[in-house]
Amino acid sequence: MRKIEAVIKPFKLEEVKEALVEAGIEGMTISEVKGYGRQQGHTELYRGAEYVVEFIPKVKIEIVVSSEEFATTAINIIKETAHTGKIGDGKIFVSEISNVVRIRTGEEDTEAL
Amino acid sequence: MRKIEAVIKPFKLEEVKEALVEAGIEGMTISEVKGYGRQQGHTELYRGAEYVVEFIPKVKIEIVVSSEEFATTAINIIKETAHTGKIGDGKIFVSEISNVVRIRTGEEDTEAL
Amino acid sequence: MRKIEAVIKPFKLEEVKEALVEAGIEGMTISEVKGYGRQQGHTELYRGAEYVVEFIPKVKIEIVVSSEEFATTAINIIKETAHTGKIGDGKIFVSEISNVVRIRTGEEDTEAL
Amino acid sequence: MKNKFLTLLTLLALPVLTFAEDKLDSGDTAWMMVSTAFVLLMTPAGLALFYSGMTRSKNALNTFSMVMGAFVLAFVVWIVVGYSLAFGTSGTASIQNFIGGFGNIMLNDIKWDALSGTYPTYVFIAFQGTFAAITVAIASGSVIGRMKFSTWMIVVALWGILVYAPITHMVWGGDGALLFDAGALDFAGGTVVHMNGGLAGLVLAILVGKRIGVNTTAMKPFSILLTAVGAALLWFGWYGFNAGSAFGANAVAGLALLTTTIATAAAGLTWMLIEWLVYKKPTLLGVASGIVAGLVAITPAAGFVGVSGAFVIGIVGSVIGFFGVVKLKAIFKYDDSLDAFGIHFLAGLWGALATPFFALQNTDTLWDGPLKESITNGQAPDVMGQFMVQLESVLIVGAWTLVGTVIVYFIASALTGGGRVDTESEEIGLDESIHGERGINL
Amino acid sequence: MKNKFLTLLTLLALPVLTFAEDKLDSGDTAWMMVSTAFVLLMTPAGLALFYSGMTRSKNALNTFSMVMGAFVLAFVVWIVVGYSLAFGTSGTASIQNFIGGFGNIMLNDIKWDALSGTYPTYVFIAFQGTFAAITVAIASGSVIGRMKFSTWMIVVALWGILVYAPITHMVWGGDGALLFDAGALDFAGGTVVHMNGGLAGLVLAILVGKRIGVNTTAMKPFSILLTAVGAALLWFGWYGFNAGSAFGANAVAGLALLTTTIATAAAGLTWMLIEWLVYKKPTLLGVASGIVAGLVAITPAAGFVGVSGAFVIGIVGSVIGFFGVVKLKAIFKYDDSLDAFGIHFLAGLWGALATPFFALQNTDTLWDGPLKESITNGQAPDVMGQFMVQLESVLIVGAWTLVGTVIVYFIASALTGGGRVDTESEEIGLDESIHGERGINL
Amino acid sequence: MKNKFLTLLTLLALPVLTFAEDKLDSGDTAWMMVSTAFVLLMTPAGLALFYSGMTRSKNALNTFSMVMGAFVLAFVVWIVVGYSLAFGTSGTASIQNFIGGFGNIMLNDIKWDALSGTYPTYVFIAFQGTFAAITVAIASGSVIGRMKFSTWMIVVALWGILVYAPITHMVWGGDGALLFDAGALDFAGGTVVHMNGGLAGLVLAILVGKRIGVNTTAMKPFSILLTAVGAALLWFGWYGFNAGSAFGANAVAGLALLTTTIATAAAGLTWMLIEWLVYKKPTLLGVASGIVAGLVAITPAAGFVGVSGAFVIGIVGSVIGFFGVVKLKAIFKYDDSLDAFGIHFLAGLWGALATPFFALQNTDTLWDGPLKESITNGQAPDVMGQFMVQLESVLIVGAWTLVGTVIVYFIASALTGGGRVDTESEEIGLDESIHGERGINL
Ligand SMILES: Nc1ncnc2c1ncn2[C@@H]1O[C@H](COP(=O)(O)OP(=O)(O)O)[C@@H](O)[C@H]1O
Ligand SMILES: Nc1ncnc2c1ncn2[C@@H]1O[C@H](COP(=O)(O)OP(=O)(O)O)[C@@H](O)[C@H]1O
Ligand SMILES: Nc1ncnc2c1ncn2[C@@H]1O[C@H](COP(=O)(O)OP(=O)(O)O)[C@@H](O)[C@H]1O
Repeated sequence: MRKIEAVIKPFKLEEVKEALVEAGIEGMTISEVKGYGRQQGHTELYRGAEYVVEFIPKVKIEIVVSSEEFATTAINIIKETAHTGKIGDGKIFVSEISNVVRIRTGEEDTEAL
Repeated sequence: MRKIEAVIKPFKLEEVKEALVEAGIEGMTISEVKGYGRQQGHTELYRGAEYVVEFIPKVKIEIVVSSEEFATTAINIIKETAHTGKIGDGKIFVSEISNVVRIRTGEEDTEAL
Repeated sequence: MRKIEAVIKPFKLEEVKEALVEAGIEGMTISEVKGYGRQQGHTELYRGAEYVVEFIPKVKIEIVVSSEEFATTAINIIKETAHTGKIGDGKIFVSEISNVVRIRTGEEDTEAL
Repeated sequence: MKNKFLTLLTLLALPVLTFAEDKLDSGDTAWMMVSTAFVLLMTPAGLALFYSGMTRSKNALNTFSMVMGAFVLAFVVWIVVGYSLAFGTSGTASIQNFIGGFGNIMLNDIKWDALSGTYPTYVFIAFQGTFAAITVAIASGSVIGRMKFSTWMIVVALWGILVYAPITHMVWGGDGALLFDAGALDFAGGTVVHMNGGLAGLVLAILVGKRIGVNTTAMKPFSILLTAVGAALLWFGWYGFNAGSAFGANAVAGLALLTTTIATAAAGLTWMLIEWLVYKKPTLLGVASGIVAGLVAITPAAGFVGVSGAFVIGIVGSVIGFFGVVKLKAIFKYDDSLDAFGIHFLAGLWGALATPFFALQNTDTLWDGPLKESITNGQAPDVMGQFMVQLESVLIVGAWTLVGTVIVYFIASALTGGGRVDTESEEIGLDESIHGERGINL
Repeated sequence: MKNKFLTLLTLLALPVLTFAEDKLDSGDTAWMMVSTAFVLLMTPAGLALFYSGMTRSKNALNTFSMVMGAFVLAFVVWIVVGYSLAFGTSGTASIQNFIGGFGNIMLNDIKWDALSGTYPTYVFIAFQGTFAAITVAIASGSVIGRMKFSTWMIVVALWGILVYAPITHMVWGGDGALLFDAGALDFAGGTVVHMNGGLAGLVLAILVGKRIGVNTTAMKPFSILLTAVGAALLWFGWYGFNAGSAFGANAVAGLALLTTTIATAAAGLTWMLIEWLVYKKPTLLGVASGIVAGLVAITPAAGFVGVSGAFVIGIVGSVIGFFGVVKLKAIFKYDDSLDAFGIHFLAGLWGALATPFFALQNTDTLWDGPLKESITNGQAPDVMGQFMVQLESVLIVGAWTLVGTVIVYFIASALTGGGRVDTESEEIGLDESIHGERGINL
Repeated sequence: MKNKFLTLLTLLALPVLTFAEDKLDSGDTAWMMVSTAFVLLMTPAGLALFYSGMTRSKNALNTFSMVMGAFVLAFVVWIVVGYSLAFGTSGTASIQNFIGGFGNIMLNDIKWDALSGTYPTYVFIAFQGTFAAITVAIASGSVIGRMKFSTWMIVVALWGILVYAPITHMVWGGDGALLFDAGALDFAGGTVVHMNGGLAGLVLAILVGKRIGVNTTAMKPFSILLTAVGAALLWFGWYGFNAGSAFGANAVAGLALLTTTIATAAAGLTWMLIEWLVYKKPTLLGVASGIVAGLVAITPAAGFVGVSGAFVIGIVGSVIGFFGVVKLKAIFKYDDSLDAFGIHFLAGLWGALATPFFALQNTDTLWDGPLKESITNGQAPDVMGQFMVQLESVLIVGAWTLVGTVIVYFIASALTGGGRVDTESEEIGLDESIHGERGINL
């Protein structure tokens, strides 16, 4: 099984989620993160002191899928819908998951997804 | 070494943590996340406009353990204590960790846990 | 490719980030987490009731790097800069990443970093 | 109260502008309008913040809604029927003992330019309406986090009629009213408002049951900062409550203003010091709680006592409130969630009983009653006699509140199919399950 | 208003302390200073919180800044030129119809100890200045989240001169002023403030365009708790607004104070009940919105109507506000973001038109106009005649606001290179892009 | 101040109701009670929010506690001994120069119905007590985030006795008091309150040392929205502060009310514009800071100057405050954390020195002093003579504050084993380490 972690721009979340659901991906977990990268942060002011806020609000989506196929689908969808073409669109990381358990039923592996 | 990530209902956190600690698991990292899955979200109202909040607050627990054995213990404990039997109880994901470092001492691998 | 997850004390974030950037690591994602470990939590008061807050605010840094080399650099930097020598300095977890995609360009693998 | 004060005014040689009765005084009118606005602020801003800050974040808006909803409904009920029951006059003596009759329903028969002494009756009505509204709102603090909003709203309406109006009449309703005739001293509502609201809270808390997990899980307050702001706004508004209860901009009002400030400051300090001694940590919630305890304790006494009396009443009121909140609740294990009983009932009770002992012994400030009588007659001040009247008043008010609140709750609960939300709604939080809203969206 | 009220005072047999004209009355002065402070509080605290709580968190500080910035700028403009235009006196009759001339620029010619009836003119000037400032601040609610701050500030300055001052003059400017002469009844600013500000909001909202994603994405309010606190502070301050518009601590003020409280409580309750019926969920935002709708609706009527009139005006005002916010906006699809138009314009309009039907029919409270005239002459009360005057006043004010606001916006927009921020700034949020600040840092 | 004002009243031909001395006026009493409540609100609500919003979230409750704790303790100290030292009368002339003696400890010898001119002395005492309390609370802004709470509380108590009371006596203590006799003009506390509190803040900040990481890490404010609400509440309360310092509802109060509003609005606008020019971003914190700077600057001048004077004092006060906050602090590298010195001291200093130049040159508003004397004697207005008196008063107050605060700090620090928390507590945040609380729990 694969885990897909995508760091995207927050205002794209809704769109990405809908596209994923439409493609049959039924579960995901999201969290608010902050990103550092090529995208320049902005400056904040406090009584004349300007400080650079280099960490930019992002949203991380985690999706665990059962097959390579699903992984490719998910990646493609995210690539398309989260895309604006401007710096800071984010990244997708893929890794291996060795087991999954659904707490409610105790089902394991792909059954649990 | 194994990493166990469990997404559970927030009000179960206390109970799960205590059971884990009792079983000898001494470290964990938690974060607030939002989940999307079979569990229906709720609707919020704003001046007559109803919008569905599909993302439901969850808590993610991350535990890194040194052995398969510990992993099984942890998974079982979470399966039991986080269980309510209702949709949305959450999932447990297991993956491989290749190295661990304790920052304070510089110890590595299972020593660091 | 490697993913380095480091759980550190929040007030060390700035220092760690700067050291990483200086060493040529150009991207990272951070999130606010809470840690449970040997470091004792503190107690909070509410009208005479004292309750122990065992979860301590931490910051998690996630960095995906292309090579073993970079991973070692990153780990060493974090080990040094996040170090205070007191309990609760945090941990570094290393794992494998099988693929990376840059959403903006569609580049994959090490290109995407 | 009103009538009593008028008698007082005409009797005493106060250095106020003397006026023929029934002549509007612009200074008194200004002060009473200000006082009305001040007391209004106490409920939908002061108390609402004080309470919402202390609840868990998932119930913060529900708590606010209970207070704000109570205000708007209770005020409407006050105008429609409450005022008539409380301050109307009933021809039949046995009825007049308890209620003022139905003659002023919807303010029937009261002209827009009618006067209450030196200021418009309409201002008096609005002023008293804000008292009616805050009293029931206080009770909400005991039952947040699990009561149905529908049940609560029905409780508010019925309680204003069956409990608040009769008690107000008995204490402040003028000649023929039970405790008024007995000579009870309650300057601004220690019995009528605080004991009454606080006890109603406890009764409701017991009837509706405890919140799930109340002694086992940490129920972290949403934001003590909001609670502290609420306490500050309460303090501010309380000048209308206490000094406004002098019904004019006069020396008694000035006395009440000073004693209120002294007792409150001393009480805030006291709670802080107790916590420092006991827990090694003085909390902001502690200072805020002490402030409210002091305000409550001085309420029945504000226009009667002097400087040192104010200190004692404030300090002891704070100690008693601390005891109520920290010890009593732990011993009896009721879930008086935000301590309406622990603070309002106990500190109000203390203030009511302490008043005779610290009252300035002069006929200018005292109301009719054993104490004043003894002084007027040149006898030794009958402090104990006055204390017995206070005790009687406390007991009667307590009994009425107890019985009345039980009745009100059972009606309300019956009408809404049980007074408590289901477990799931409670766990999700009432903001979401009842109102479909969230306290904060970052 | 001022002049009208003075005439009134001398004419009527009010149970107030009678005084020779031009003699300072300390009670009236106290009340008018208090009222000024109360109305001040409404803008940078009440309205600012009410509005910021409703915007998305990324725009909360910008919304606050628009309100607070509007206040400071509009008040300065008021002193420099607005007061003169509104309450000065112009020699030429045709000019006096619309503006008061330039004789009191920078308060030229007004001595520090000059009196307006029974209290200092300087207090009258400050009091009216707080009205000028809140009116334009109300309009900001329609355009938050996308207007340039620079454009907004220029709108504020110009609007105070071209729209607010003339309208105020026409309605309250004394003999020779257009609607004043016609006999319009607007006790505290239903037309002058609420219709005016609300309509200006709508016009600006249409001119500046909708927010990105307005009907497709969920725009969650930052914190309804702040909005509710804002509503409570507005309610409090509104006593200065309405009862202060009696220009003294007298029986008319007392009447306004009571009707304001009744209408507001009833309106808050009404909105809650409508939501309960329609959506099964009574929201805190609903109660708060109802409170504001009630306050607005009673504003033009506060010193004229009685108890039952206050109930009807409040309840219907709330229904109309609900309709404006939930239905009208959905039908016409303008982005009146925080419903300045839906609540202030509509409820203000309703109150203005309803006033003649519920006004107490006596010559003591009525201002000159068809209704009073008919009563004075012993004829059948000319309610319809008065209604026509109200209608005229509503139409003229509406037309002036409409045209004036369009002109003002185009000038402001031209001066700042377009009135709207770029898309990226809008998406990031105006707190960051305009002010470089964040609403909350945890 | 009190005495001065009375003299003033009897001398001048004000269009106020004239009254024989020692007769209570209900309008004046109403206004002074309102003013007391207004000034009270400034501390535990206004200043507490203004400050807590600006600190880092980990210290927000501690900051609030320092302000609220300061209020309750300072007020108690005021009643116990402060009032006597400040406004009592000492038989010995050399003592009377500096303090008022111990005759009124615990308000000994002051009857509940005693009058201060036209309103109760008890109201005067409470009013002045709120001044004593806010002054020391202002100083807390310089030392938040690292001072022990125990040290702070001892500082508060001692400072009220050793610094505040004597300074108040010297300036406002009536005949025989040093600066009063010299003829200093300080209408509502530019020297007594703002310079005094601001300088004490700086002294404490230097003695307790800088916060860890003060110039190297970003110290993000918890919530500027709270700060802005605090500024709005301060503005509101300030009407009690300034117009209340006329000690009656009279034309001078009206003047103070108007000048206060003008200076504040102009100052808020000025700060916004400066930021816009300098940083391209006008911040909400900037507007709020400007508002406070304007309020401070006009305080010593409020009842003396006219319209254009108010504009100049407000605008320049804002420029000076901006300079103090942004430049001076950067140059001298002290950690005046929330700019008590930068705003209160500097703007207060400016207002005090500017007063003679803008004062209305008439004997009705002026207090005794070189300026009034010259005018009374028909000479050219002795502006420079008055300026020298102002300078003298500023220097003496400054010196006393400096020395007194150092002494107070060393005593407090010695009693609590050092005035600063340990490094770990500071890093964790004082909310948790001192109070065991958190600002917000989501
Ligand atoms: N090496 C990395 N490891 C972890 N997260 C990264 C890494 N590089 C980038 N990110 C995340 O991706 C986000 C976008 O990256 P950025 O370099 O700003 O632009 P782009 O996605 O266009 O390359 C960052 O804000 C950060 O959250
Ligand atoms: N494929 C998935 N990848 C990542 N997280 C998931 C996935 N499926 C479910 N989750 C997480 O598990 C939570 C519970 O899932 P849900 O389908 O609602 O109920 P259940 O756990 O009973 O199957 C979700 O809210 C989400 O956080
Ligand atoms: N087994 C674990 N799995 C996941 N996170 C852990 C684990 N052990 C520790 N942590 C994280 O590391 C942090 C520091 O650990 P702790 O035991 O307190 O001190 P130290 O880092 O000095 O060993 C914890 O707060 C927690 O967030």
